[in-house]
Amino acid sequence: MGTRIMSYAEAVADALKIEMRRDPRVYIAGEDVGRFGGSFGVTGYGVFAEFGPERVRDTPISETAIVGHAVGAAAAGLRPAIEILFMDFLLIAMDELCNQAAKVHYLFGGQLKCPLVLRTAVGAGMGTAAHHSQSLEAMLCHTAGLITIAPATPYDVKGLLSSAIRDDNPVVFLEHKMLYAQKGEVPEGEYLIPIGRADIKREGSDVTLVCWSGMVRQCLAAAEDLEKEGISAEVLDLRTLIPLDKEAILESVAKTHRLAIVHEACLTGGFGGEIASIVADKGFDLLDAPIKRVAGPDTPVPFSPVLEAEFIVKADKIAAAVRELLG
Amino acid sequence: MGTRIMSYAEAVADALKIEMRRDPRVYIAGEDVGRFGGSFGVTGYGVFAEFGPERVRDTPISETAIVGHAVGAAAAGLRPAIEILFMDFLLIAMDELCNQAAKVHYLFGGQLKCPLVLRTAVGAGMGTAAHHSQSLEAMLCHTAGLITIAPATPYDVKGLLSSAIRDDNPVVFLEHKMLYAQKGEVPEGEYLIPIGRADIKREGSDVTLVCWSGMVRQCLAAAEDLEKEGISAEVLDLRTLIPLDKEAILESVAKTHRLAIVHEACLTGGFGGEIASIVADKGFDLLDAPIKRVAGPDTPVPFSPVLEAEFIVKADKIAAAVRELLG
Amino acid sequence: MAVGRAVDRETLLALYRTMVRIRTFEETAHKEFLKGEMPGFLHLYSGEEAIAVGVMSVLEPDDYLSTHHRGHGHLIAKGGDTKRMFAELLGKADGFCKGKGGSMHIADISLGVLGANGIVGACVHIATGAAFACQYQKNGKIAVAFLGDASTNRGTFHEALNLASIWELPVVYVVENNHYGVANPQSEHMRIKDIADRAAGYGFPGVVVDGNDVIAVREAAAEAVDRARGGGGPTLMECKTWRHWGHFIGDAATYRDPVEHEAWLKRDPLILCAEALRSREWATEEDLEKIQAEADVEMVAALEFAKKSPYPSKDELLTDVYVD
Amino acid sequence: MAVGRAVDRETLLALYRTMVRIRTFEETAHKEFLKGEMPGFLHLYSGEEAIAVGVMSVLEPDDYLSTHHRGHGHLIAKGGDTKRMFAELLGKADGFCKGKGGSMHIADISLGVLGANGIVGACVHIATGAAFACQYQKNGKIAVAFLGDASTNRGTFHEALNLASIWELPVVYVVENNHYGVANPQSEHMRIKDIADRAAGYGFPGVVVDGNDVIAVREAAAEAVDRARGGGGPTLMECKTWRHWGHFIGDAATYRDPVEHEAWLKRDPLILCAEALRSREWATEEDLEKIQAEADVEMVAALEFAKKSPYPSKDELLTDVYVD
Ligand SMILES: Cc1ncc(C[n+]2csc(CCOP(=O)(O)OP(=O)(O)O)c2C)c(N)n1
Ligand SMILES: Cc1ncc(C[n+]2csc(CCOP(=O)(O)OP(=O)(O)O)c2C)c(N)n1
Ligand SMILES: [Mg+2]
Ligand SMILES: [Mg+2]
Repeated sequence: MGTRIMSYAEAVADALKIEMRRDPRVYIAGEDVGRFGGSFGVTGYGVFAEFGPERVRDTPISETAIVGHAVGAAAAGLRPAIEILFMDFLLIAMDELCNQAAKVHYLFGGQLKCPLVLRTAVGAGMGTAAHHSQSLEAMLCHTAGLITIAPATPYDVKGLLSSAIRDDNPVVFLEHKMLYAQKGEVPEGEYLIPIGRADIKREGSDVTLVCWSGMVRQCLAAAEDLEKEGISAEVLDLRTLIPLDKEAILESVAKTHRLAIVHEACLTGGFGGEIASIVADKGFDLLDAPIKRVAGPDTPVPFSPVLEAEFIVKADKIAAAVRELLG
Repeated sequence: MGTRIMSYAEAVADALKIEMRRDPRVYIAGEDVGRFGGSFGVTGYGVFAEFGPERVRDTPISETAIVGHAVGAAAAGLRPAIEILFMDFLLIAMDELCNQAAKVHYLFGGQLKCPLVLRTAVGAGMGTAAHHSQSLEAMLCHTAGLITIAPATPYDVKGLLSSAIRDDNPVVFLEHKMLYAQKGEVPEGEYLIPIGRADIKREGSDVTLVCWSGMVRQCLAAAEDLEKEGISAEVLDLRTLIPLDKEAILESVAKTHRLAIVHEACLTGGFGGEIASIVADKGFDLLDAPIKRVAGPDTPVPFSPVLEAEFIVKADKIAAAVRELLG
Repeated sequence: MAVGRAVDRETLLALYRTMVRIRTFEETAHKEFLKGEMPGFLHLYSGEEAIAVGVMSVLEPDDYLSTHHRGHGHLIAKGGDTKRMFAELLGKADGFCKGKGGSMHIADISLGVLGANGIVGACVHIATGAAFACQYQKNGKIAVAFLGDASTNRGTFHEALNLASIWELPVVYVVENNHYGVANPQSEHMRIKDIADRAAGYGFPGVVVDGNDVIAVREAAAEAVDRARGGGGPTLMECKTWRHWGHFIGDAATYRDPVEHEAWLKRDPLILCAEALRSREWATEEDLEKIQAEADVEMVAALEFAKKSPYPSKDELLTDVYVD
Repeated sequence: MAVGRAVDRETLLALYRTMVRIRTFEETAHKEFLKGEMPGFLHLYSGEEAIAVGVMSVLEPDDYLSTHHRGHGHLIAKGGDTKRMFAELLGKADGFCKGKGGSMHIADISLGVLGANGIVGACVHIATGAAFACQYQKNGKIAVAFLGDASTNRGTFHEALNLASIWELPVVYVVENNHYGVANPQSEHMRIKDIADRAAGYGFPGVVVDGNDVIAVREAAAEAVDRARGGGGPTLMECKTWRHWGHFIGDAATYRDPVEHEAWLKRDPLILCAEALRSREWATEEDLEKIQAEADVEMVAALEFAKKSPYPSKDELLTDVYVD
């Protein structure tokens, strides 16, 4: 089979279809995922058409039931692929996700598995304000028992979603809403990208930019700008946040001796802190400069287009931080 | 007025009584806080007796209503002091706390204030397993708009709770359940401890131990042990996590040049990451050694006494990390 | 204070005028959105005007309300300034929220409007809490929550209504049953016909109202409001209605039955109210046209104002996070 | 497969025996807890045995159930090994959860028991999801949730029951109404008398049952189980009962009316069942004493086993976090 240019949204749908064909235990449940095709159109790319209402199930507006029922369904032998429309709404179901899905395997001494995938849309950029724009991955990454994945390209999103659905652990799968329309080359058939493996999206030697999800594009743009100034930035896309590819981070820093971590989420308490801490401990002797974090401000996401644009980390801010590191 | 020896639980009750006498807008709501006196006995120390069921209100088991109604009550002029019994249950009301309480001031362009205090019990040590033992402060600290306080002594808990109740922002007030019975000298009348100010609980010159809540005792014990080996550890009790007293941390590191951060919560994604990141950026040149984090393992809290004891960070682990830093 | 229930000429004309103003506001926003001038989501209240207007006609000026993502109508009915509303919809500095909230978070706190809300089901707790504050302060005020049919499946609905019942709070829950969540019809999101029946689970009254008949809404609301203010506790008021457009602008609503849709359009609350005015001989065609013309003038000017309003300064990103 | 409803001698003796075993388990744990030998919280099922036993008597061995913090009785009634249960309560390696869960998370997944749960209201979703898995897999199984009166005020109850109704799931919700949350009486946590009435909000049947009469519970459960298995969807079954002790051991339950308490003690489900056996002349005093004596022997041995079981090795702290 060859490759095809498809959007990130289509790539998600492609993985869903492949996995649902492969394993009858996989089903989808969420708000308006059925005939409507999903609010971001994902299940509209042939998923509902192929699998119908038995396997692509509309739910009421009941986020705790979406996540909570999936724990029971997984315990009784299914492999739910559930959807929480906007990640902001996941705050409603944190108990079901973090106290139940993440913990049942441990709580019951390994008797129970909870193989579920929770897909949800993250990020700002659509003018949808503070309740429809957040990037809350840091909260999930603090929950032992959960896997958290945040792909940045159509290729990665398909291969990682297949892996996520086949994994026996609960996985939160973060799709950035500003990436849904982004296109890229994607193999047509099935392929798996291993969970927990970072990917160097651009090689470089002067500084490491660690990033994920929507920020990969911004880091690549910054790296291009910096190249013009003779600065060679390595862009390391984590892809998976938990389990974290510490080796890849430390290897890159061993090469560049400088580290900036870039995330869209608010700075304070963001997952950048974890990465910085690991390097400030295990990679302390590798560092030639302080560790910088380039992140969203500590504010809710504002509605007004001028304020939202200011909220979202862009290439210029990243480049400025790198210059500071090298200056 | 003089001072009195009282327990941490009594000190909490003392602050509640003082603030409720002072301001009729302050009321308490939570599960079994009324005649029963609260599951940790706090409102039983004369709070219900003095203020009765109108101001000390039992609620149904409805965590979203406890937090959610408080946002509306605060918006309409009251100052709710609500209680979520165990912090683990706060995961149920994260939407009400993080999407509503924390954001309404910003969302509505400053039109609305949301002065509420949410008291909740954190920490392991009672054999109550994974749903009654967590320390989830890192999730709160990633939410702009919230203040997070985690006092370690009867003196601090009283003075900070008074300040919290008088603050016009939503405050999460973390009481460690293994501290409730701990006694200490407490001034009898009203006094305020400023929010956002760390406290050096023990001076030292070789290493800084940053800690809060239940870990302050462990750090003090470790410092004592280390002293016997000629190592002088400074114990910096943050007391408030957000806003974070960065100056105090950097000042201490400027003196000791070595930093270990100690928390009971799971390591990965814990608030220690934030502190390490700040020092790895702003205090990079002050450091003579890597930054260490001594924290809970990345597991749910287990029930079995032998496993729970292993889960909780103790003085010996802290001392070992310090020796590594100095070795 | 009980409100007179009789609808005289002046009252009905005022109700009609407010409904027309809401419709005109919405359709002006609609056009602007289609031009690409408005960021974010736009959920229009067109077709549901009788509910906000009927309920608000029996509230006191300082009563509280909270609402959901479809909240423009409630703010206008409570007295909101359409200039500042358009400014908010455009993310401008003169918006009620300085442009920080937008359509889904529009609010004028000084009018007791505790905000539209981006989280479906959040307003139920907020109104309940505000009602508690009224009871606690014994200030004679009450609170109203406006919420959708599909939102009544959220746990917040259950927890809030139970708390209000236990505490006997002065609150009215107004369900705007437009028969759909986004694309999910009521028959597929719950197995009961009348949402009002859910009140029985909490031990307080539930009533079904024709939500397109402003007089019927007003009468039912008067009863519920009197009960709340008189210490009789909460009421669940289900108003059956229909949205004229898709869930948000951009949704073509192909999931709806066109025959059913047409039938509902004939029961447009503006048409029904106009007929009520005509049949009572309380208004001539001219009167009605004049009301529409005035609304048109208002909305043109309001939109103009909003367009001229500056964007907030970039520094505003960092303000209003904490109260100092 | 419909279960015969007639209660013959053998069946009733078996029900009685299981109830006695649960009671004896609980009172053995009670004593052990008072000696300070058991960590954590201990919520005893004493007084509520007829519910677990009556319901389980009409379940198939591979049906699912999920329960709450007061979950020992359900596991015993489903066939749980009391040796491994005591081991779990003591945090020992032979416990069902290797000591990681304790009383509040006791579970034998191989019996379809998807666990006790420390989060009040969590079991409702879990049973609902398990019921969905049964329906989806068309395997003829069903699921049952056991929950408390006070837990029905949580939003999870509302969301789960509504979902089960929409999807017509094979599930039975068994409310063990012991009239209190912790210290909060039902009259103060809801304004309705019969929790079964809440089913009307979801459009499926709700029934009230004498939860201390094991035969009544069995009959009502048979109907609900048959409905679920036959594709008739969910049932809400409210069993009125009373806990003999405080909420947990250590709670003296001074908030209860002693007269009411005494009256309920007279309706102890064991007493009622023993009387039913006697009045039918299906058991002599000796038979009954023998059943108790056997339970005593079992529990002494089980506790002994648990005490001798080793603690888990410290390495177990880090296992079972992820499936490899
Ligand atoms: C908690 C939550 N879940 C989902 C959404 C997405 N969403 C926004 S409006 C809506 C449908 C609401 O339906 P209803 O309550 O009937 O109100 P209507 O739009 O019909 O007025 C959904 C699913 C949301 N904003 N919040
Ligand atoms: C979500 C949550 N809130 C509160 C608690 C604390 N808690 C444990 S049991 C209980 C009372 C439960 O009452 P009910 O549901 O009637 O069950 P019962 O104990 O009477 O069997 C409470 C409040 C909890 N464990 N989980
Ligand atoms: Mg609707
Ligand atoms: Mg109970």
